[in-house]
Amino acid sequence: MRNIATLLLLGGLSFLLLVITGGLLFGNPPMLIGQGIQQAAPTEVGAANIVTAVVLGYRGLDTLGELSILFAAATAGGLVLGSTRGRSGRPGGFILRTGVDLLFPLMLVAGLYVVMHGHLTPGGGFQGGVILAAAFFLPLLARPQESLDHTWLSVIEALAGSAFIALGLAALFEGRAFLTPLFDHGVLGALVSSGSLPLLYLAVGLKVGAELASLLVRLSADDEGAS
Amino acid sequence: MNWAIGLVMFVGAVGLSVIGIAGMLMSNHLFRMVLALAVAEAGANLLLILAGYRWDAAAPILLPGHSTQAMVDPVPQAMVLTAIVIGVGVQALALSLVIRVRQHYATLDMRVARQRMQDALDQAAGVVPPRSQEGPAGERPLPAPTRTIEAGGPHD
Amino acid sequence: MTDVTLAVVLPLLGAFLLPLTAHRGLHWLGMLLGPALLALAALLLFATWTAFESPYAIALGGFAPPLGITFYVDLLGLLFALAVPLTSLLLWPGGSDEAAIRQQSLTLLLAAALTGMALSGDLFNLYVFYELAAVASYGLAASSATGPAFVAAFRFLLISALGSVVTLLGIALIYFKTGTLNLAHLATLSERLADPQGLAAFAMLLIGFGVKAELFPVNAWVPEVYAATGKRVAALLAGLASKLAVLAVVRILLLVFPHDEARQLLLLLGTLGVLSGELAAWQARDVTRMLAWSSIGQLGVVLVAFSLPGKAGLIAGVTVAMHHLVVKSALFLLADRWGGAVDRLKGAATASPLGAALFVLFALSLLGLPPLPGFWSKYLVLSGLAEAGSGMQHLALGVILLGTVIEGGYLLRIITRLYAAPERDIVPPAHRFPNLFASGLLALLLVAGAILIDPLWQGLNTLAASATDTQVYVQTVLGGKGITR
Amino acid sequence: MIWIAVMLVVLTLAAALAVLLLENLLAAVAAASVVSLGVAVMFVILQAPDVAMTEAVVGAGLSGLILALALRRLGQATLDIDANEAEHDA
Repeated sequence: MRNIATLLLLGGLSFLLLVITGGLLFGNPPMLIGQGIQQAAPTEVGAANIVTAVVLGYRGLDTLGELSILFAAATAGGLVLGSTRGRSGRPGGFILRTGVDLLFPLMLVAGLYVVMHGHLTPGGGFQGGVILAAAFFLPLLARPQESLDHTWLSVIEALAGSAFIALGLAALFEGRAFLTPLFDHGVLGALVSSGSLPLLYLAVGLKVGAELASLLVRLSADDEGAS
Repeated sequence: MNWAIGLVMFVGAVGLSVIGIAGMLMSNHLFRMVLALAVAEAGANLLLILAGYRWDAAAPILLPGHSTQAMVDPVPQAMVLTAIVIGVGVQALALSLVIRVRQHYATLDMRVARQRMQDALDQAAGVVPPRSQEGPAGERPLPAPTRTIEAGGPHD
Repeated sequence: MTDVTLAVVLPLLGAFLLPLTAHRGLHWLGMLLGPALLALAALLLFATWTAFESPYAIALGGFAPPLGITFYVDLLGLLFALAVPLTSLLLWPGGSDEAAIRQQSLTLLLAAALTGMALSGDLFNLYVFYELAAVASYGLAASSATGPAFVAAFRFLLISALGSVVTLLGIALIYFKTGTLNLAHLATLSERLADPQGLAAFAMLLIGFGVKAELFPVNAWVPEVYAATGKRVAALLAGLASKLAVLAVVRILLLVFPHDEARQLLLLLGTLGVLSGELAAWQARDVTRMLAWSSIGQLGVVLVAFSLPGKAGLIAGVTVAMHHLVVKSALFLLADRWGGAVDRLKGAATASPLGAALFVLFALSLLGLPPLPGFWSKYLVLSGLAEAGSGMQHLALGVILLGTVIEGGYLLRIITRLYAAPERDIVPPAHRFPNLFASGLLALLLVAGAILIDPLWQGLNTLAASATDTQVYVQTVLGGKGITR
Repeated sequence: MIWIAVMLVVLTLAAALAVLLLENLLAAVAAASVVSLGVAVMFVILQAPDVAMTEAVVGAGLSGLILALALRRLGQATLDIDANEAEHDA
């Protein structure tokens, strides 16, 4: 009975959605703002990766909102799960520990590389931030007794987020709108180019990394005695 | 042929959204609801990307040399980047709540958890739960839990 | 330095920095930081309000409007934006331990997000701010850390997340058809959305934004969350957050979907909300859930009011929304100690005469007793419905009148218990001073509204005149006029 | 090329159904990761390399890790089907 109901719901919903979306312009979108951004972005922002120009330039406020959402989720997660106590479990074997030790600097470099090249190639603060979080979290899986210093994580969290806002406010103090990109654009495609965008992505990467690392640590912690 | 690829992906996007939404509506298992949410989000993200897809265009990255080539719309891509990261944050928070619900009510069944919540709220408010009545209007009427409820209190 | 973006950014900055004060003996700074920033934001918005001449747009990041995100500053947005820091200050959660600091962080994030929703002129930016407000409210809903709070918060999260997915699908649909996200730009393209697909997109956005606006089919979380969490949080969500969600819906309705079908849909859902909310409130037997269901009914009235076309509808809607903000926040504050069964309230008036008197005042205004602002707000809605005059509107009118009768029934039930003789000398607890003080302030505001009815009417007229004029909005944002920087 | 797309979509939809229907929760988490990976490949085909990278790193990697950690804390991270409780309606 239940399965029939499920099937009916599935069929009805897909029929509805297909009818609603049928006859849309496929593969040939209107691109009213997309077209404008593509033409203006190289001169206005100077990032070779136009998605980055949109994420940090044209829609920079969305990115700030997104960082705030991650922060809100981590804060709420802290409120729900409470402070972490400790982690139990046997330490990993020799191979696991050595492997993780070798992997750690590699992942750190890879994460920072992805963050710093976000304005040139695919990648950027979010992807790099996730890699950074994983880099700091993996050693904890190998050595459950050790713990990540929460004070440091929260300091990085707070300062990286504030740095993003401070870069936006700096433009405001110069008499321009909030989050206007600063500095010269430089040469399109060069590492040091597109003004303050790499700095913004660095702030995003650190914030995302710290936020996700603290979320992971909290989820992997043991229960401090069921309440 | 690229045009047809978009159409196939479109079917995939609608299918994923529908499977995810239906899963969230039909399942009573807390953890599976979170999983279904992830599937539904993937479908919505795919549809959003399709909204900016041009079948004759390249990725929106300027390469030195060929700068005149047509590119797909970068705006939906930026929106989906945002949506993906929001999704993972919400997912982590949802799982924290699932862990706590499990600790407090020793169940992962939404109907059982909800019944116990209602009982606890009624008790705290000092009203005897009206057993005979259905849920108030605007709510899904919930069938009585078929599973025997083990004694209350934390499980672990 | 009186840029209104600061009213969004400063609370965000405060929320990021607040956890740092948990360490190294900075408690005094932590206690001050949040209220100070909220007060600063309120001052800033108030200064903008007093210096306001004509609507203007702010191109964030300095990118010309249809391409970048814009903030649109008009009286409607400023009024709702100003309500955010003031109400958050009034309902500020005190304390300086770790959990309290987290709760304050979330309150600041909620305030920033709601202010952003009041000012934003971009569809996806609205969604991002809405989502921020939603995530902050999940945390606040779970903040009392009890079993019921966790279940209620989880259900709230699931319903809201489902709404978010549907909203994303709706945004994708709109982007398919128009290729833009700027509300002013969408307003110029609104004929493209005047078909069944467009209506479906509107319905999808309505389901998404409606979760926090306590819209009819997606409001099952309301009574549970309000009953399971602290009453200050309930006041914040029912009083403030729901209004900003309504404002987002109204902006989208006015600019992007100025079609009759969209209005009819809103009217239908609002009417169903009134009916279901008031009936469920009648059945509720404890004060908190009674207030929660009644809040669903009230928000139904708000949506019905906003579904009326033209200036009259906007004036009625703003009046009902603001009245409900004041009254429901105050009632939830008073329910902090009186949230239990109605029958337990016998003799409460002797224990807390001032609290009981305030409760009666707010209840009477909610009902719509003539000299109080509640009367005028309800009168505006009803006369607007009578004038608009089609069958649906007359039905809504009947339902709202019926709802008022039911409302009178259950509110009177509480009031008679308040003034009844205490049973067996069990006297209900008196109120905590901060709650009494805050609801006293709100009562003063209500009485001032009753006295200053004439200047308020004038102000509302100018506000509505500019808010309903889509041409002004489009010209301001896209015409290059009045854009700062 | 078109057949690759069709197979990709079929695989992803099958994995999505598996997320809902698999009794074992850890297997369901794995299926969710497969959905993410499939969607990531679709993003590559749709000329969205940035999004594809994010979906692969976040959706398939991080999200899977978070789900597995939560499952461990819920005490269900096992491939033993008997260990699952409250699954009477799947």
